[in-house]
Amino acid sequence: MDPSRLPAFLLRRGIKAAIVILAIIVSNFFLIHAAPGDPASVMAGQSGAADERYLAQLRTQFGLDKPLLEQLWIYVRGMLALDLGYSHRQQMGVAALIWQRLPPTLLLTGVAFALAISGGVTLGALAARRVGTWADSVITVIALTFYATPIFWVGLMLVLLFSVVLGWLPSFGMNSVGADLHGIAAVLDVGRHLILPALTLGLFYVAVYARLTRATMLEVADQDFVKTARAKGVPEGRILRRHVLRNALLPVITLAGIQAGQLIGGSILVETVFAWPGIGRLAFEALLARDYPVLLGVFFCTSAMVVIFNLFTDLLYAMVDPRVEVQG
Amino acid sequence: MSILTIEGLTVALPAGADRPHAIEDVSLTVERGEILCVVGESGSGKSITANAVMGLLPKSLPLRAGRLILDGIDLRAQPPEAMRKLRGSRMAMIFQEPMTALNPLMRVGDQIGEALAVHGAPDRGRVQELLAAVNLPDPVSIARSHPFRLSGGQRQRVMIAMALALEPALLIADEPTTALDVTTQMQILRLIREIQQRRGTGVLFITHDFGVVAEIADRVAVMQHGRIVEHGTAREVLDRPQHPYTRALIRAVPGFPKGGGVARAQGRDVLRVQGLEKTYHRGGWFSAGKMLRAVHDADFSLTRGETLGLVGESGSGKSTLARCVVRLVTPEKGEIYFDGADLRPLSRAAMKPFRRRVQMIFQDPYASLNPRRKVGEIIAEGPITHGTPRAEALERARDLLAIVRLDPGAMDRYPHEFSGGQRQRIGIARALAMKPELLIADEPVSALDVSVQAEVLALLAEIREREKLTMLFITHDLRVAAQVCDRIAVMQRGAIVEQGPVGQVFANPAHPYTQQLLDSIPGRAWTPPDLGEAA
Amino acid sequence: MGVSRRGFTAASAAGGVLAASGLMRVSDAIAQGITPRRGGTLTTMLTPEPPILQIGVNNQGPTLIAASKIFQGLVKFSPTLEPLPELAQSWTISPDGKVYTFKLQPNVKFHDGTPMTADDVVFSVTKFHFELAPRARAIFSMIESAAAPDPHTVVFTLKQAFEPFLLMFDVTACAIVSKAAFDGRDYRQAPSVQHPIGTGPFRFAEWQRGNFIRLERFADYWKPNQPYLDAIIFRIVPDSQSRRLAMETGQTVLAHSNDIEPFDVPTLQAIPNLAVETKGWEYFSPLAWMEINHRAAPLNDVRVRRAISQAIDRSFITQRLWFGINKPATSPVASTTRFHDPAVKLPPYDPRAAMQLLDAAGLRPNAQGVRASIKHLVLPYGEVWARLGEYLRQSMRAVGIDLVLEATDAGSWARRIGAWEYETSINFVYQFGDPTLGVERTYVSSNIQKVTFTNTGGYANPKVDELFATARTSAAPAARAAAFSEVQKLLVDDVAQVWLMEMSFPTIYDRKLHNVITGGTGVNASFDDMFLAS
Amino acid sequence: MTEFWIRFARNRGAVVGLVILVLVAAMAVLAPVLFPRSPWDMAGAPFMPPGEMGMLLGSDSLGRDVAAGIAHGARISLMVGAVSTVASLGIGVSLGAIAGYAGGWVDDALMRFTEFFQTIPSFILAVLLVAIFSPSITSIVGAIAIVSWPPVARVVRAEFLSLRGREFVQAAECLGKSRLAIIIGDILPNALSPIVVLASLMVASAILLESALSFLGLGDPNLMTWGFLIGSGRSVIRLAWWMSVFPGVAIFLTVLALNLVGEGLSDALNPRLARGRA
Repeated sequence: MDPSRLPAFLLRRGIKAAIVILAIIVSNFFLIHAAPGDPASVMAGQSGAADERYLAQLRTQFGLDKPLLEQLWIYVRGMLALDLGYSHRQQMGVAALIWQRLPPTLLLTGVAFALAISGGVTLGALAARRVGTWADSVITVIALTFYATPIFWVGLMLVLLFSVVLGWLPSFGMNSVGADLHGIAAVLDVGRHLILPALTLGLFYVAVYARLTRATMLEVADQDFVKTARAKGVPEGRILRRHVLRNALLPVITLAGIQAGQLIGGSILVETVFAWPGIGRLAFEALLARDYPVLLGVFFCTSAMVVIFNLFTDLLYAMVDPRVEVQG
Repeated sequence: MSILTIEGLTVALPAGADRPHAIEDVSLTVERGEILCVVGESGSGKSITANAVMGLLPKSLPLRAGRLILDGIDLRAQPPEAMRKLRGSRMAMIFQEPMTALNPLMRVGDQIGEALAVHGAPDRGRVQELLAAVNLPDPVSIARSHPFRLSGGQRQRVMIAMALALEPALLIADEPTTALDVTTQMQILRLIREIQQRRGTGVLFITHDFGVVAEIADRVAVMQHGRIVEHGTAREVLDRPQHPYTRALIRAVPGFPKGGGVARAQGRDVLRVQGLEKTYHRGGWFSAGKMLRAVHDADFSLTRGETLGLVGESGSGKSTLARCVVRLVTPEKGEIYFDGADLRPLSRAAMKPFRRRVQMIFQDPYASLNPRRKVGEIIAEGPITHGTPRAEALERARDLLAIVRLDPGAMDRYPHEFSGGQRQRIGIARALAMKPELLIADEPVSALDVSVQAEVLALLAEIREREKLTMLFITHDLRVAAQVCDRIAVMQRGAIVEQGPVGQVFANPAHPYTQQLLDSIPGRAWTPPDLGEAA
Repeated sequence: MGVSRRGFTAASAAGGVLAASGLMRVSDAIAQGITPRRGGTLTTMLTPEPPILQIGVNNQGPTLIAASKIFQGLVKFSPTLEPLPELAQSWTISPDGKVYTFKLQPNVKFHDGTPMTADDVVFSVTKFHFELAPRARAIFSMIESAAAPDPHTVVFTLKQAFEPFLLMFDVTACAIVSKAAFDGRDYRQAPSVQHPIGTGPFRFAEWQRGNFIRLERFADYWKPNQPYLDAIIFRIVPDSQSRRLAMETGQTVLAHSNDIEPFDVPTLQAIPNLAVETKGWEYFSPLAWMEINHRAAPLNDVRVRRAISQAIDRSFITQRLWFGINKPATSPVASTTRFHDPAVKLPPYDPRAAMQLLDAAGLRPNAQGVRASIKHLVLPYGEVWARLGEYLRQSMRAVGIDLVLEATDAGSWARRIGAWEYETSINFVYQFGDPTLGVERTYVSSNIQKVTFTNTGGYANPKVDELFATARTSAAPAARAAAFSEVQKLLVDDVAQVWLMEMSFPTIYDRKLHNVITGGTGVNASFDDMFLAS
Repeated sequence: MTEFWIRFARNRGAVVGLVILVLVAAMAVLAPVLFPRSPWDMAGAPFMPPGEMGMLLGSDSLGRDVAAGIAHGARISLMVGAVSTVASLGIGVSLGAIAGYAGGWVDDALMRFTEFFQTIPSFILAVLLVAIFSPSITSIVGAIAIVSWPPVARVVRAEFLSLRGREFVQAAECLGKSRLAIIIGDILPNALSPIVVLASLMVASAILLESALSFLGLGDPNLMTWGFLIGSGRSVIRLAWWMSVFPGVAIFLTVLALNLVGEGLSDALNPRLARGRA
């Protein structure tokens, strides 16, 4: 892509993304309010004692006594000013809540994603290079195994093995609280906690990418330009790297763009199993507590991230594949 | 000494193929500074011969016997790494499809540079030199371009530049011009000829087109079913073919019209197209679109019983024009009078009665038949849609199969069980089933081998005669147009630049573009000998 | 089955007289030859994560557990629910039972350094909790006047005698907050809601949501040399298996309340360095029952309710599902609650009798053996409750009732119970030590409200209403006991609810940890005397 | 058709997959015969290891037969997979077909709509939908269908876009066939192979999705599913490994089989390979 067209492209995409996200906000608003129960009744249910005055107080405080459309208008107006609202249940701004919980999720999904792509592409490339051999079969079987096993179950097995039996890694949490670690020690500490959840979340996608890479590499290997390279005497290894793999990565990038966003949704399970203080659990707990502003905020946030990921992939794709005219 | 000697080469086919060997006992020599054309129809084994030389045969096609000597080196004795070093440096190859033969993600300069680099040759401006040597304008910016920015002809030049990078002794060209337009083809042929003469390279040139053979070959080898059936100098083989297969192939090459020729039929217009315009826009809601004027200034008319040939290169708009007439494409402007009624503004429903009367034959025999339907249904489907009882339509389909000379047993078979020529006959039968008045044939023979092409053209001529059909015949092949059409309309960039009776247009082209097209017909200087009717 | 390592000294005198200080229990430990050690961090858990830590604004279980280290009440309770001094040094009750005079501890400071005075107590009782907490509101509305004659004396005058009044003054019911932090503001949105300020031994330090809450030692705590611990960390671990692993691997040293699923308790109990305790829930005494909506046929027929009750094998539930942590219920009043009448018994488990009752009620089995179909809203509070739903379905099926389970999440459950949109469900309700405080609300017709934890089942019996009213207004414990005995009999006859079990929760801790359960509110204590032996 | 089977049978993995799938289906069909009692029945003592008290795969925390649960669970799990796939195919194929065939603004609008659904992380949306409509088999199947259709729509649209320009479709237009006849009679049959392959994978992921929802406590409490078994067994895995391992294996085998069959179908239906044989 011509770099000079980047600003215009970003603007166009920005406008489009804003429209999609606005639509998501509005429809989510109605969807969430369609859920039975409201934050007041949940709080009443949890506090062990309640009366009607208590409920009315809470509803007034939460703004739930206003007509639904007015609530929507208040919310959308806030969103336009980039105000994600306020969680009365937690007495905190939604933005602050999300800001606390987003980095762990990004760290987890980012590492899992990097693992999935690097591991998947490597395995897939190996399998494709040795297609039909035992190595190919082994990789295919491993990939299928990860693909077919429920993610929370994998997590449980990993914990059993590495935390309980071997005692190598912590079984939950993001860091050793209270150990008062600093600098490199703190980073290593988080790293140790990160291994199991990232592996659990990543393994499924390793399988996905391994299979995709293998298939596309085999397909690309059949194409004319590979024959051209061979005819001009390019060594096999170089053909694989420079000609086959690069072209085979295009569909991988496309899929990665779609999945990067979905990974955040998938992290709910992993965050639950590993007590990872991320946004997926925040959403799940907000859903159970009917904490509308938080839930909407998370939806907004994850949708925005999907949009950003898609944009990023499109740009990446355009960088790798010169044929692509990035479409606004 | 010969650059390349092939002796008794035999390549096996996998078990279950229709014959045991892809090629059998093939012996050839290519001398320094000469062009050897290997000619034959698809499946004759000519490409396998070329790939065997390069050592690029897939594992499923093992080399069983024979010797391959390149410039004194016994290729079969070379280990894979040595073969790799020979490829690109001592022998090089260019392929048929310039659109897919280059890595889409690499700049063309880098791809040529890679050919140099893997053989340890420094670049230092050599890439641009090579690009200049194949007559590409502005080598600097071409080198920086990705393949998709280049036209087919430019890409084929890049391929040639890449093949020539290390000045190989042998150049193998596998149908290098088949995918190109006629004017580009001529340029490439001349380029190969020129470079070969300048450098004394030996060229093994594979083609199916006797026109190309006549244009370029020093010597010719004819292949059929994996064997060489005839070889000799170009003059001998072209003018005095001995083997019945060679004779059949040459007989099938369409000749030029002998006389001036006049319009055959006179009567009222069946079709009159006026002021038609079709523009394609690209782009979405927010981006500025691109515009392509596919058709404009393309008025013509067709008289009853007449055949009008619409000729031009790819992208000239001839197919779009034809599709406008059958309303597969909706033009923005103009009138399409069919039998006095303007078809352009008609709704889908209002168009339906006219569908019976105007039918189309498509180019690609593989893509034009629904692979999931039986042949009988494909043919009967049109009449059934228009209310003919099913049994009656199927009965008529059976008759039509006989008319297009296919076995009635074909009714219950699927298209993929038929060869390209047979499929094209099915396509013709499907069009005829509607008893159309106007038949639009869009490059109906361009995907077929030359012998099959001749048969299909003969069939079309016969049917046209019998059913008194009016026909709009679209082709890029001027030889074919000359054989089939009464009048010719030449299209360029969406406009008809010249039209008139065939003889007149061929003999006295009025427009420079027409002249250019005529000049580009390969082997124009060669008139196929009169070999009489087939035995 | 809970193994109590050591007994408690019944140190407290009868209500209304000065009692020994909290130091008693430390000396208790010393008596065992273990000297309290200063230092160390308690790493425990909190499930689920509370939304905020300000008692009053939020009164969920986890909030109370974490905030009871930050805040304190005027009193705390012994295991037998006798009030013991906390912020109140002593108290007296006038003979007519209407005037309560509290003498406050001197030198108590809030975490912001300001002293706690009688004004703060009056504010907390008559303004803060009265405004925010429905439970406090119901009781404190009986206060006619509240006065602070000097900074260390508070006098409450009631409109009428109210015998269980003192039960409303522990930290979970009426934590003392700083007047300065709240007065004149919207209590729910005051800055100190996010950063709670109390008088407890630990002050709020850090909260990484979804990860942990950290409390640190309050240096100016009013008890000298206490607390012993440097800090308390509550880790948020949403998955029960991870919590169990955390205990097994020593990543946490204390688990309580819902942290550990009942079926994991036997395994943990087998680990030598872990102790399991089921005491410490006497004040709350949650009683679980199958919540019956009396408006839905055929549940409006007492024979059907009794049949349901007799079709359930309560010992199966307590043994197989709760592994002996809970006890079968015998009465609407838990055996740990005051005025429990041991003479009252539920009809025994007898499916055959249940079927006869159903026959008598006119519910005959159809071709599939089904007499009636009843919906059951499963309590969405974790695995074991789902199992309970499944068990109930099978038990009911055995007597010909088709119990159709309805799954729901916590939000929907609360709404549907509150809106009476259910036929049966499961509920468990705290009793707060006295039937007037925690039992009456479920059965009196005046409390039929569209709010959870009221009489949502719609049970109404004028006799019951009357007896509860008598017990509420009577100042004499004996008179109250009589009324409550009568009520228990009536409720059991009517099968007002299908009581299932008296609940407790396992407290599991590393044996290094001392003074874990010391009173009737268990882990809701201030932990000022807890220490980690080296 | 026989040719198709020959091509399919050439893929050994696909045949194995098909055999597993047939066995699982047989188990589902025969469940009431094999285990006549309700899978919820407390048939024996709780936490019995496999083989004891006549329970092949052991018993669970309430003494229910795990083997009976797996057999009866197969019915529901396969049904959830199949029904939700059919439903999402219904949505995806119709929208994709309309978008791909009509092109222009219709395509644009429908694709924006699809994008909208793809922008919300699908698992979160599924959880939300199930919670809102309260967990029941209908809401679970519906939620799975709603989050699964966008890829179908995209694939179908892409197929339609490419097939729409094919000459046999143009020929059908020239014959005057109606739009619906062309979409259903000409284009759809040729777009079928990627749809079939996708469908086999969607059944697999629907089974996994249901188990994940069950894991979060959002399953239908009245229906025995594999997800329920794992969800309930997961928490006691160290007490009774058989409770979650066997249903886990059942899911694994079924999903694996579906994948293998999908791959076999993809090979056998691949038009390139098919044409190569002509």
